[in-house]
Amino acid sequence: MYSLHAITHSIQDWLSARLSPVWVLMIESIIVIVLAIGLFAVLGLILVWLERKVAAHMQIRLGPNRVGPAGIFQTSADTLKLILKEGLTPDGADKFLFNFAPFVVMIVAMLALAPIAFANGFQIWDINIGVLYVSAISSLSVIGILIAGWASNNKYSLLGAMRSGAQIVSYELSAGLSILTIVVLTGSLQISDIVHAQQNGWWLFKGHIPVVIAFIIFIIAATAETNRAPFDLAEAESELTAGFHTEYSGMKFALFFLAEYINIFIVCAIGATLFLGGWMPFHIGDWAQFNHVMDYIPSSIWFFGKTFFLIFLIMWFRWTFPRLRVDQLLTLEWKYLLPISLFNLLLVTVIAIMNWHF
Amino acid sequence: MSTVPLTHILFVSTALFFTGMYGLFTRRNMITMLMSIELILNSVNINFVAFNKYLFPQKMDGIFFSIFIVTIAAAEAAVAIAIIINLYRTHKSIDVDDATELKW
Amino acid sequence: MDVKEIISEPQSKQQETFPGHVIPTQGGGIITSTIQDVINWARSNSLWPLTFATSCCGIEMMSVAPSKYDFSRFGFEVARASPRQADVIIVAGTIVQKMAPVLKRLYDQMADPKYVIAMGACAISGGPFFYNTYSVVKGADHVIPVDVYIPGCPPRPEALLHALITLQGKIKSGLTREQIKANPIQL
Amino acid sequence: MTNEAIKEFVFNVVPSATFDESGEFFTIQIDATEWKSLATLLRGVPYNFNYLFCVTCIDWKTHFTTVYHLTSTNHRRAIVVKAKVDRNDPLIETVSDIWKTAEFHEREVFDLFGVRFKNHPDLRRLILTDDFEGYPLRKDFEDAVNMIKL
Amino acid sequence: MFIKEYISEIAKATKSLWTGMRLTGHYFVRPKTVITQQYPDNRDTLKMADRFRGEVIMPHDADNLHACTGCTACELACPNATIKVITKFELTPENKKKKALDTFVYHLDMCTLCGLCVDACPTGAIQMGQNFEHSVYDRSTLTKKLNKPGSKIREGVE
Amino acid sequence: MYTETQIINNSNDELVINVGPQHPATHGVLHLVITLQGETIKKVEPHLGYIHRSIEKMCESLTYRQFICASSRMDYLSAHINNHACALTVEKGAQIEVPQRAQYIRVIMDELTRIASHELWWGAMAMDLGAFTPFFYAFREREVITEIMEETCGARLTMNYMVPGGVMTDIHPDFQKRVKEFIQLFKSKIDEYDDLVTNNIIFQNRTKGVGHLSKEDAISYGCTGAVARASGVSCDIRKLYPYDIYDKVTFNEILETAGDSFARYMIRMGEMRESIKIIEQLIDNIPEGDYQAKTKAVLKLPKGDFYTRVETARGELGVYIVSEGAATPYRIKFRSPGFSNLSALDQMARGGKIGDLMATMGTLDLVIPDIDR
Amino acid sequence: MGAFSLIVLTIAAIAFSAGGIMAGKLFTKGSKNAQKGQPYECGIPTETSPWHQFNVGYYLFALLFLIFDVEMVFMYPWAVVVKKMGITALFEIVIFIFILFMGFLYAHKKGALKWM
Amino acid sequence: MDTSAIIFYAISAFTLAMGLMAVTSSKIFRSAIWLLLSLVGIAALYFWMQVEFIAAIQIIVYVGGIVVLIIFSIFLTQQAGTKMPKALLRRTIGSALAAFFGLAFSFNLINHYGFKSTGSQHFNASVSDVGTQMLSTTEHGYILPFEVVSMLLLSAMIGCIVIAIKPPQEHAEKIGTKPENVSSPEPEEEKVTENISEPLITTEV
Ligand code: SF4
Ligand code: SF4
Ligand code: SF4
Repeated sequence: MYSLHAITHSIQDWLSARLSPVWVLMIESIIVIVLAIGLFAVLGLILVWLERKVAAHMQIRLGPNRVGPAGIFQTSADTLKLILKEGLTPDGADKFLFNFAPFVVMIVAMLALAPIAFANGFQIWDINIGVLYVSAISSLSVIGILIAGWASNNKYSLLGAMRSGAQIVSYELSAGLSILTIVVLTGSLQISDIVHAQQNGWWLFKGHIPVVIAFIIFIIAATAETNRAPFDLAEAESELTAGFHTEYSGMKFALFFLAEYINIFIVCAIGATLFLGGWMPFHIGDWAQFNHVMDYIPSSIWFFGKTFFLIFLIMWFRWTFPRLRVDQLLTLEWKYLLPISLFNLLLVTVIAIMNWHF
Repeated sequence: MSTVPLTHILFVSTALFFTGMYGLFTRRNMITMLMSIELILNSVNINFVAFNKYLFPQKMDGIFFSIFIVTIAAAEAAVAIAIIINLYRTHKSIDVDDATELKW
Repeated sequence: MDVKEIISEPQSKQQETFPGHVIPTQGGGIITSTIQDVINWARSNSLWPLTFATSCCGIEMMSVAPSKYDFSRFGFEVARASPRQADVIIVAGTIVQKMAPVLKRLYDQMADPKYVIAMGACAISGGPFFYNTYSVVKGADHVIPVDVYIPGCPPRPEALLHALITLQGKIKSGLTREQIKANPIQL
Repeated sequence: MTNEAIKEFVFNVVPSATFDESGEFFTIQIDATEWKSLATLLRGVPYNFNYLFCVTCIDWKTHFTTVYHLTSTNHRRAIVVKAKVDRNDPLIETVSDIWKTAEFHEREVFDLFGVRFKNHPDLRRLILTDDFEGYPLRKDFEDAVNMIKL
Repeated sequence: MFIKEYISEIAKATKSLWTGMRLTGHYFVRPKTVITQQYPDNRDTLKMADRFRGEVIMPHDADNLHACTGCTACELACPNATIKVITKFELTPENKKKKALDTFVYHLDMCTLCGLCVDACPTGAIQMGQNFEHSVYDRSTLTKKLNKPGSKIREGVE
Repeated sequence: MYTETQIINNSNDELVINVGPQHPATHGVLHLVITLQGETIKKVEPHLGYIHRSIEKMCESLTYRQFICASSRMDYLSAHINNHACALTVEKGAQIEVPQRAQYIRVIMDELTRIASHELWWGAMAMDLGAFTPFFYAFREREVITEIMEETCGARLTMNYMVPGGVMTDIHPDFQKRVKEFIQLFKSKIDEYDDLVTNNIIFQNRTKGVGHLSKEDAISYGCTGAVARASGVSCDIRKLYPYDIYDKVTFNEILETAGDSFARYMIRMGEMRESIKIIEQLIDNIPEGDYQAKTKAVLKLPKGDFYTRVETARGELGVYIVSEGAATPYRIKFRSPGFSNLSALDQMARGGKIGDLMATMGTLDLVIPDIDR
Repeated sequence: MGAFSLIVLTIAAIAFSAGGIMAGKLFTKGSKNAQKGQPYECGIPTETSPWHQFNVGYYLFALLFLIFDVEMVFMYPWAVVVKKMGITALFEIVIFIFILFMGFLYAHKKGALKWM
Repeated sequence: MDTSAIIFYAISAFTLAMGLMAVTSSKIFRSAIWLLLSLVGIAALYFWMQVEFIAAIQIIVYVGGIVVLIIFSIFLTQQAGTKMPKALLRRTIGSALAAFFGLAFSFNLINHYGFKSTGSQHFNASVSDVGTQMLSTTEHGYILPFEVVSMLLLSAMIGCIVIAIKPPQEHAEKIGTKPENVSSPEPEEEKVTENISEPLITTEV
């Protein structure tokens, strides 16, 4: 079996054999920085392109196809253009905060990458409070939006920021509660533990209907937390022109744009890890032969496959549904999702305690 | 981390505490005063965790205390902000000086 | 100075020192053509329009978006509502006196580089409303500089696509309006 | 309800009114000062002209005529009221309190013709810019700069 | 009962959402339903409807002859004076002065493509052309002279 | 320069924001000044004139043939119906008898236009509410209509097909076949619309009970078209004052009583189906004959005034011509449906949220050049 | 890599963002005009400052969120051990949730969850 | 002085600086942002001390909750862009002196006491330990506070709602209600509306 695990370890061994620990750390840091930035760039390009293609095909059209084969360089051109576009700061804005906000969203998106297991053993930091850490970090993303909305000195921005503030904090609750269902089942917050607990089947299949409900709630909450349609009130185009980033242009805008997609990736990665077993191949109980065949597919492909499947789901939502109104959005959370997920959590607890799951 | 003595952590928390104190004294705006109080509570939290970690590593009471302090801080902030906003609605001001002068 | 001189002079001088094709930039600096080519490639292939439509031509502009014509093939589909993020403003429809300052403001508020397409007879010259009207601006180029003109009332969607390709050609050539006027580029 | 009945009905209130039955609609011609009282009556029982579907004005170079097209959703009969307005001091009473749609239509007439409507709640320019000079739909309107004559 | 209502509400909502998703999903997995015509690539096969009004043209035959008598009927019919017919007096073989077309100025930038001029022309000298690719960088090039240089009126056209 | 937009905030928890003239939801250049308290709308004040093209003044100098051309630029989505109204007025004045064939063609064209217009409305309204895909599905069918139009009339949007006395050219030989094909296509697709939008729970929640307009208000504000019919006011000119051959076809006037955005939505959806019915009745029965009556080269209307009402896709359009006997009208007034419908916007939007305003605006189906003229 | 990775990732994010913005600054010179710095409000000059009091009914949700957020904080340690501790833990949390749910119902009844 | 110490001092300096700016900044929104950064710095301190659980709580509750709430209340109550009035100089100096002397005194005290431990012992506060102790009903269990906390939260919630919800009638008058139907003033109005509701007849055209 081949995995990235071996590669990372061999690099580590190779370095430690030659250099002092400080240097090893330094070089490793640089590797991580380069990888993280690369991942960001590649993910941004691919996800945006994917979204445009998915949208196009749902809308019976072709989507970008003139820049490069099937338009794959379209997003590169867009990025390059955005970088080369003037990034202006309005006169009336709070200049420091205006320029600070994109950094905040970027840092938040980047920090949330830390505990994600991209493949077997390929993880930046297997933090012992893994999922708690991710939900903590993602609760920070609202700050960037609030700062951006406020600092722009624009009414649309401010309204958009306030909307998304209320929205993101509300949906954090049901997202957290559906994460908790899996924590209850596994008894650990650590990502690696959660993945290993699904060795004989993914929680989505092992955990009966309550886990499916939790999964659905998680997807809804993830869509809402990332400000995606049908919950994209923060940038509701037909109401608030471009919402909180109305005044942003050029690279600063691109950073918001990118961070949105990275956040989608992160929540979907977490969703895939919790409910679909992360990099864990598709295993059925102790049916060893089948499991063995599945193991031949590299774990990273499993991980990205599942994540992209969830991302596709979220895109599918976006291109199908109308936008909710702010109060409906909050009603959905407080009247439906929150009570259901609380109740659901108790159900899962009973299942877990009784060991009724497979 | 062995090179950082406990006292240094305590220095930090104390400094933070008095920063909060200073804010509490100088600010006349209720929201900023609330912010100062949060700073003070935080400095206490640091102390709890640090003492627990350095002096009583086999126990966890410091951790628990800080959890409960966070809880209380949250409850306090929620109620305080509800009061502030309500006060603002009636008086159009959240200045403590105004609030004390007016009967409400 | 004559526009032709602007084009010809630095070229002849610099050609000896730089191996590549040399174009003077706006700020006065000089960038070798390869970087400039890449930049122009990116800019020309990622023209995000502002959702700006005043009247009938706007409907034909909308018709370019849907499936049959699908301007997303060119990467134009990221229509932005905010001028800060838009690259090209398609003046689709009549501009009247009351709208002119708004159009000017929108154009001013766009971040550089920015391009303008005047779509339809109205935006070019006032078109059907040229004579005997007291409120129509006789051409958007009285208000803002225009890069590409598409006649028609309204131009068909293909014509708008053609205009966008024309605009791409202009951006790729890297020439300014005056330069093109002086020696028209061939597509 | 016949033209005669309406004639009599109107005649009782506005003795100076003249009538014209040659056109498509039955037309009442009155003077500007009588319009408000007539309008109130037409809106009330028995005719209940509750739907004012067109308000406009014509510049006859010597005077203005404001034209009101009325109909009723009950008996589906349209009548036209033409009120003569002085051209030098165009003033007529508003009917926006009777038909709410008149508010916008009257603003438009004010904007384009300069007819002022007394007691109108919000008589401002609706379409043109506030600093526009003149009233463009008047026949003597001149705008040398923008108006290219063919 | 409250709970029952609550649940049935959720079920109904979910069903309606699923119906919508099924529809978009349906189109997503069927690339055949894509109806996009790829404009610049399909230029060769692109055929406009024959009544399509793209611009006003004045057909000239092989001998560089047109049918315009310079009667200015088109100019009068045009609602916004897009056409300017400049006439001159020519000497006919019989040495009579005859009005003839000198320049047929056509402002494509102003034309509303209404077709009234074509309707009005007594000799059918002008037609609506199907070309629509008129985009230019410079507005002044849109003012066109429709009669070709050196062209003459066809014999027998009155 | 714009003193009218100088807004003074008097109470300090009110916020005044401008929506438009450049705003994706105003479908053009409508400028709304909205006074908000929180996100609740306290007042909506429309400012018009950002596309006021002085058509009425211009028409005073155009002949009766030419001015029809300008009228299709007003409500360009119902260009045919606008032209139809103008042609009818001129015919009424000049007493031209329109051949049967032309009348049939006109009505078919009108109904096709109505479907096309409603399709665009449907897509754009869904877009206002944040759903993008309906827009593309709507245009898929609309493009078919546009193609049919182009084949016969020579243009896609501003056709200028109707002339006093009939229609400009005869229908294209393929016309009937293609229209029938379209009817088949459309019937299968309109159910998709229901799946995608009408039955969608989010959509229903966003439109039901939003932007309510009572029957009395609808009449008093002079609302027409779907807006009035949604409040229970029967006002379909095609039924009440039939013109051309509308009295020979059977169709229902769709009425709802709720008066909210959803009712307006349902009216338009129903109207599309009714239009299909009308076309089905007519398409096979177009009589042979002239498509245009013989008219004089220079049309002149007798002295007097002429008023015609037709039902466009947006409501009642009135064309009022005052003639002094010359070849050009003395005064023309277009009574546009959108103008009156817009005046009721304040009444509808008050007390709602910004999101509700979008639903209300969307279902009002405004075409701004129609309002500004 | 442990907690050190957080610092590394922060640096990466800053480098990425700053790099992009700097590159843009390097290659593009924007033109200046009087309108550019004005806030965009659909093409109409903004009259009042948006930094104005907002009266939006959202804050009540933020208040409630804070309470539930704290509740969630307590539920994480519980969730980790509930499987081990069995029925007692379930019992304890049921009481805990029940008490809070009372508050939730109260809020619902008072109309606090309706948007003002 | 090793890497970890450097990091500690950096974090502390950052936290203190941000805290100081939070209490001195004259723009209230910025002040909130500085507070936020200061709190993030404290969370970083917890990470440094390897009590990740507390760090996460710190971020979730303080940064994601309290600061967001503070920002909301700033939006709601403040002309947030304007500068706050400067505090009286007398008071500023007085507070600064008081704080300074307090600080000096405490420093002295801490220095004097001189805690012995340097944290060499292993300290592990894993979440499961926290959970076990929190839920245990034994002597060292925190089950009672745990349940009491729910009461506290309940009362806080009820308190908030009671304070924040305005009486309904006041509320109705503040938020824009539908205007009264502007009806025509004439007395026949009632009859007219009756007429409207009659079946619509289409005669006499
Ligand atoms: S050019 Fe024609 S279609 Fe375009 S806006 Fe003007 S009148 Fe309308
Ligand atoms: S084109 Fe026809 S109408 Fe025009 S001048 Fe020539 S002959 Fe006359
Ligand atoms: S098509 Fe119409 S606008 Fe164009 S030249 Fe002919 S008459 Fe004039």
